[in-house]
Amino acid sequence: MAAITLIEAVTQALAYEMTHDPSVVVLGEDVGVNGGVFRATAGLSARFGEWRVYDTPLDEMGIAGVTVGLAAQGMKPVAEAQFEGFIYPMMEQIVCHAARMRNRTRGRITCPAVWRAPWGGGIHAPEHHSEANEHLFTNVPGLRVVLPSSPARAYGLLLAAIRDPDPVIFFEPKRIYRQYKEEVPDDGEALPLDVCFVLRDGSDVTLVTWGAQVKECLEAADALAAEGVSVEVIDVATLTPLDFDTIAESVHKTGRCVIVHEAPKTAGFGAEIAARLAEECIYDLLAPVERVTAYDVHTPLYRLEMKQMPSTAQIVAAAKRTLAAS
Amino acid sequence: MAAITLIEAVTQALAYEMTHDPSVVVLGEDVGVNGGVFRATAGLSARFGEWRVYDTPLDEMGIAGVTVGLAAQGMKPVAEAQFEGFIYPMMEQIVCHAARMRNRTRGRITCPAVWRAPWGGGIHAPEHHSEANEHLFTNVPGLRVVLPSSPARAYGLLLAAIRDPDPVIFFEPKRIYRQYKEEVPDDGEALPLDVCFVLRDGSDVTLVTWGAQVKECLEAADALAAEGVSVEVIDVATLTPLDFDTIAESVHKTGRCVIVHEAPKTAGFGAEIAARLAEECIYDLLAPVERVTAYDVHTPLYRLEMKQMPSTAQIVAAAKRTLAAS
Amino acid sequence: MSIAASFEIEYLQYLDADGKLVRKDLPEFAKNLDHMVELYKLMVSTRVFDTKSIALQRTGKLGTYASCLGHEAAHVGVGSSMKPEDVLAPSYREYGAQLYRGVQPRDVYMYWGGDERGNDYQKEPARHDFAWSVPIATQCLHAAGSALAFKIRGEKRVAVCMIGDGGSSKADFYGAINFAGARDLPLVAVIVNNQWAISVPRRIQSGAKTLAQKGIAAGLFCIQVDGNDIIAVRKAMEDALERARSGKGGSVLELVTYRLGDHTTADDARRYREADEVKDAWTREPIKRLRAYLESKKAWDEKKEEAWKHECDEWMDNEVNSYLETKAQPIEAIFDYTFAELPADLQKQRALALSLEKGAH
Amino acid sequence: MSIAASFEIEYLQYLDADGKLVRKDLPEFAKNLDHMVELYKLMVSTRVFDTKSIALQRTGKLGTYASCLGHEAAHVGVGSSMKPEDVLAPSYREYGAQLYRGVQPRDVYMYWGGDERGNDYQKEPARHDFAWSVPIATQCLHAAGSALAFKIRGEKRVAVCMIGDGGSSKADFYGAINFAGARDLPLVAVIVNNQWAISVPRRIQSGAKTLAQKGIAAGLFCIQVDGNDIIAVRKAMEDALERARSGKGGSVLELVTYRLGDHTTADDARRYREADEVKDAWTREPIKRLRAYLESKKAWDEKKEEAWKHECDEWMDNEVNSYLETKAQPIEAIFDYTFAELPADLQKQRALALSLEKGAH
Ligand SMILES: Cc1ncc(C[n+]2csc(CCOP(=O)(O)OP(=O)(O)O)c2C)c(N)n1
Ligand SMILES: Cc1ncc(C[n+]2csc(CCOP(=O)(O)OP(=O)(O)O)c2C)c(N)n1
Ligand SMILES: [Mg+2]
Ligand SMILES: [Mg+2]
Repeated sequence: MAAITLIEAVTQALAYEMTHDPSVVVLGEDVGVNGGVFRATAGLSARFGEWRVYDTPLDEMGIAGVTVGLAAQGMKPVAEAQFEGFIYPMMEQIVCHAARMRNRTRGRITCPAVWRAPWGGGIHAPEHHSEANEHLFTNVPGLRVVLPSSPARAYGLLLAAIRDPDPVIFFEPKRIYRQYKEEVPDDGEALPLDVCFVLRDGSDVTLVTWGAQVKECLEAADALAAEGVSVEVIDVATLTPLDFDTIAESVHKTGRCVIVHEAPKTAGFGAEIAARLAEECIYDLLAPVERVTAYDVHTPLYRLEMKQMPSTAQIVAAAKRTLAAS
Repeated sequence: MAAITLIEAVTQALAYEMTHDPSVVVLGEDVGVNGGVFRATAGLSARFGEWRVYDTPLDEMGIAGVTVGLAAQGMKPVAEAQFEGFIYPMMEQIVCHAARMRNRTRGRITCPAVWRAPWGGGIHAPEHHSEANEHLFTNVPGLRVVLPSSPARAYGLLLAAIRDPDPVIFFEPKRIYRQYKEEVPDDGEALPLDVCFVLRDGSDVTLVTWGAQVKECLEAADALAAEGVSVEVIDVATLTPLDFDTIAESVHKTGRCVIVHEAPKTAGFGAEIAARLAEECIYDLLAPVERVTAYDVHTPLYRLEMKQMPSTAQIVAAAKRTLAAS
Repeated sequence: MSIAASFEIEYLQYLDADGKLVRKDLPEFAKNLDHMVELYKLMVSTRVFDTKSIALQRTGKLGTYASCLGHEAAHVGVGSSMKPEDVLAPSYREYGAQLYRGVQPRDVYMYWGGDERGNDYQKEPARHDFAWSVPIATQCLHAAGSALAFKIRGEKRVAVCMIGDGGSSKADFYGAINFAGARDLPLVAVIVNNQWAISVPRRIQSGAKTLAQKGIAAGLFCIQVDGNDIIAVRKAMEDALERARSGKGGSVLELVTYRLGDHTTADDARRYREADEVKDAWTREPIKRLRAYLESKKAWDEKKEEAWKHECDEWMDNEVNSYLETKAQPIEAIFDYTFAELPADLQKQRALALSLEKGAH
Repeated sequence: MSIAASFEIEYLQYLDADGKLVRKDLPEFAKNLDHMVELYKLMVSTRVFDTKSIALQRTGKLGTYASCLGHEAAHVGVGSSMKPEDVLAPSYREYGAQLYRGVQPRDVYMYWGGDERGNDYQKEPARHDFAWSVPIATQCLHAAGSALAFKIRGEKRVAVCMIGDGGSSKADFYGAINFAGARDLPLVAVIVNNQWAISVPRRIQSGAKTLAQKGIAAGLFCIQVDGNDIIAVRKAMEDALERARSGKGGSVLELVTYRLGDHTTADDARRYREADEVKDAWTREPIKRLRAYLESKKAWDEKKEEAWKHECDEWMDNEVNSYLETKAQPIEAIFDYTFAELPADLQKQRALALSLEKGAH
């Protein structure tokens, strides 16, 4: 078993599920012969043919609606938005149909579809190719929003997303697509969509994050450990429906929480977590809840892009502020 | 000067600004001869002609993009989405272009446009006609999100929105379109877009809300006053960019905060306000921050719709919980 | 001059406004007078149903309702041409098509009466059809997706979407026909051109001479049909379905008709259109002409008309009663269809809602 | 059979692949050989520019870059036909059109070099043109909106949008032509059909025989043009602009050309297309044929070619240097164009960013 990258884990999960479930189809722009602009569907067209790995016309609204139609007919479509920045024309179908089909019809018609999209910044890409816009979908009932942060979690969570009887938005942090490899057995084992993953146990402060920032948070935890601070790191992974219990338990223990995300601060999903802490855990809090995020500005073009991305140093500093608080 | 309703105040503001600024144009479905499905543009077509009160083809994506084009050419377009539930196809243009035109071109091209939409539930309307989806736009840099809650504020804030050199989303709480009348002088006086409005002073607990729920919050304040509780009521009005200072000052005084909104709870804009409190005012808080909101479900069709709407009783109960807290 | 491509849009009509045949080549189905009577009866019952619905709304027993007055030939023509295994993706007023496929009037009442159970059609083939689609044109893509599913699975089924003249301006309509054209998906897109999109007239909705020609943009077969002539509608549909079923690709049909009523009960069309135009349109309405035709063939008469209308009245009264007797759903219903399995957070909210509900009673 | 509408799509070509005239009715502008030389020179400089850009990218001095190799006639043809007061809404590779209107190569480098100032075109008329538009087809609506502004203000100006074969599948393209058709807005929508949308070939992008015919859906004038023949492109554009300017409505032009390079420098076209196809396309490329034509008219020769290429090299080196010498914007720049006036909250964030910046240095 060779070690694989996060993007290869995506491919492996797609191939596994397509092999075992003939109703799984992949569709999107350039997913066919080209294997996707990031190679997420590389080799699938040759294995499963041009109808199950379907190159669509260039029309995101169309892709989204056709995906709903496929799902309503009992297929399990996995649609790709080429970049998260091109997902907006898909929103009407996702919000008004995918997320409400079951509810609208009292369960008569459902929408077991997945929308995948490379997500987030940090690869020196052109405009609209580096957004972190997961918040858009987190206020939509009936939808799951999932963001893996390692090859193993990409594999297990994508399998779960495809098998889930309801629609799932699956954002893939492109900055860490090829960051490192790990062994991911191709055993078809899904991971749960209703838990946060505690990546590191600690007792002094809790770092809560998702996606590519898991990297910076783990680095920050190491740096803090070197100074004798014990840091718990939680990868939320499935943003909605949120497993708040795991976060609450951790903060109950540490009394301090720093939330880290790539999206702009205002009304980013970090706000929801901080709000829950203010509602449900206020007596556990020994310090203000900190959010380390992008500023409330547009992702700059790449020359200044990293100035907008939360850094390990900022996370360390925020954690220390919580420790310095009364 | 006759007293007017909120919707009449919208019409009055549009007419005022169209009279005084020839670059203001109104566009949307049925805004012309029909005067809009809610009569917001009643009479404007007859006064200003079919080119300045422009009936568009039925295509929200088109309306949004044409609006950006108009604005880029120095017009001041006020586009209507017939209902907030039909705004999704507008998002790509609003997020990817309107909100970033100035930034993208370093100020060379700007987008002084307004998108109006009737917003929220409570009028027994069909599916997709009763959503509260303001959160969608609150994580978008470069955009203002405004929600008036009285005839006078509708007039003054809409004037400000049209005159603002940047794009504004202007949601109109349709439940209170015709709830009551007040005298609104047609004097062209705009209200500021960077402040929350303190509608009622109080010292025991702060209610923070926007849109139609202002009504329930004021009722709750009355009910609580009868029991000797002094309630401060804040109408946020402009959600983003947020005037957090007004809220912080109030909570500094009261130590207790209940946030009330019609949108589903998770990742609604209430989360941002609670998060800011947890970050910046934690030492002022004498009780957990409460959110009284819709549940995380789809707006039910109208037979059950009001079961999902925060009620005065729920607000009172939440305020009392904060008072009972240590 | 070198010509890269050329196109013709046919206009199809069999019965003129007076119910006279204008062509000799009557299609097979139309030679069967029993069947024509069956179609006529459904057109009449659709109108009786519609009248009843408006009355219900006016008396406060129904929410906003979208009438189908004047569309009976277009709607019944589409519904009756489809095979059970085909799939219909309607917008919101095509009751004539849906009743043919097993949607019950009580479902329609439930839906416009603010109860999601109206979308839970109980009878086949409607049970596998899409529910009403309020966001204009979005249903066209559901049909295209269904057509793709049929193609992938090698099923000989066709997906049909119905859309208005206004709706054919919206992006998704174009997306659907473009998807279908690019890979010959079995899609039939039916534009019901009733001349108005709420208050916006056909004239400023599109600069195209016919709406049928929109299909040229996607390389589909296109035809314009007298939408008040059920023979023409049915014939154009049968041909389009057959082409799609046999792998020859999709079609765009424009059914030219007229919205004789207000847009919905929330609308007042007198604000924006001339009474004369409506009066004139009544001379071309679909039921009168089919009746004239059937009477000329001795297949129908006043007595049958009376009897059938009476039967329809009873049918609709029964449906109305069933609707009015249906109790509202319990509060749990607003939670229980959000996900297949209720997530933990929602379980808590559901419990809270239940407790508030108990407190309130 | 009654015909409701019929259409013909003309194919326009003057110069064949060998640079021979295939029509006698040479347009006025083409009789002016000095002007034809001017166009030729811009086509060549565009290619020199393009080669330089790719080299910059390959040596790590530029981010992802979208080449225009093979599109020179289409792009220069469009740019040169427009009046200064017209407005161009390009997508992302139409440098030939933009250079004609005053965009500088250094702007292009800045943009693909990750600096927003590349969009801040300094020279008229480019200064009032739209910036590059990455979200496919969205710019078509900006052009339609501009056209509406011109119409409202009674200005005799035309808005031109450029879009790819793939992009013409996207909803906004249809929305733009539909808006234009409904009210005769002065819009010219130019589809640059280079046969590929990244890896998706024209064949499965659309079932339409020509992409020009998409305009029929909106009632616009449509024409298919040899996009490698600058005379044809320029002529079709002049006619379309004149129709639009004089209130006769919009047009859709399909310029048939070929993307000779990869989609962008991030793409490897060998994965999905045959070398033979590309080889074959080279025989029809636009520069060779115009040169052959000009040489046959004694308006151009090898010496002039050498001299001009040398001049272009110097020009581009100068532009490259200007680009490479430009320092990155200060951190404040990521805040200062978000709003006309910085809101209080953002002022705080800006101060924080500045302090972090200082701490880092
Ligand atoms: C996306 C969207 N925008 C706006 C509306 C509001 N609306 C409902 S029906 C309608 C007009 C539809 O006209 P047409 O497509 O001609 O169909 P008809 O009602 O005439 O059958 C509009 C604008 C909507 N339901 N969905
Ligand atoms: C809305 C959107 N979807 C996807 C992309 C990614 N993308 C960039 S270029 C391209 C293909 C465009 O093909 P075409 O329109 O033919 O133009 P060409 O690149 O050939 O000039 C795609 C899919 C995008 N930029 N925007
Ligand atoms: Mg209509
Ligand atoms: Mg192309």
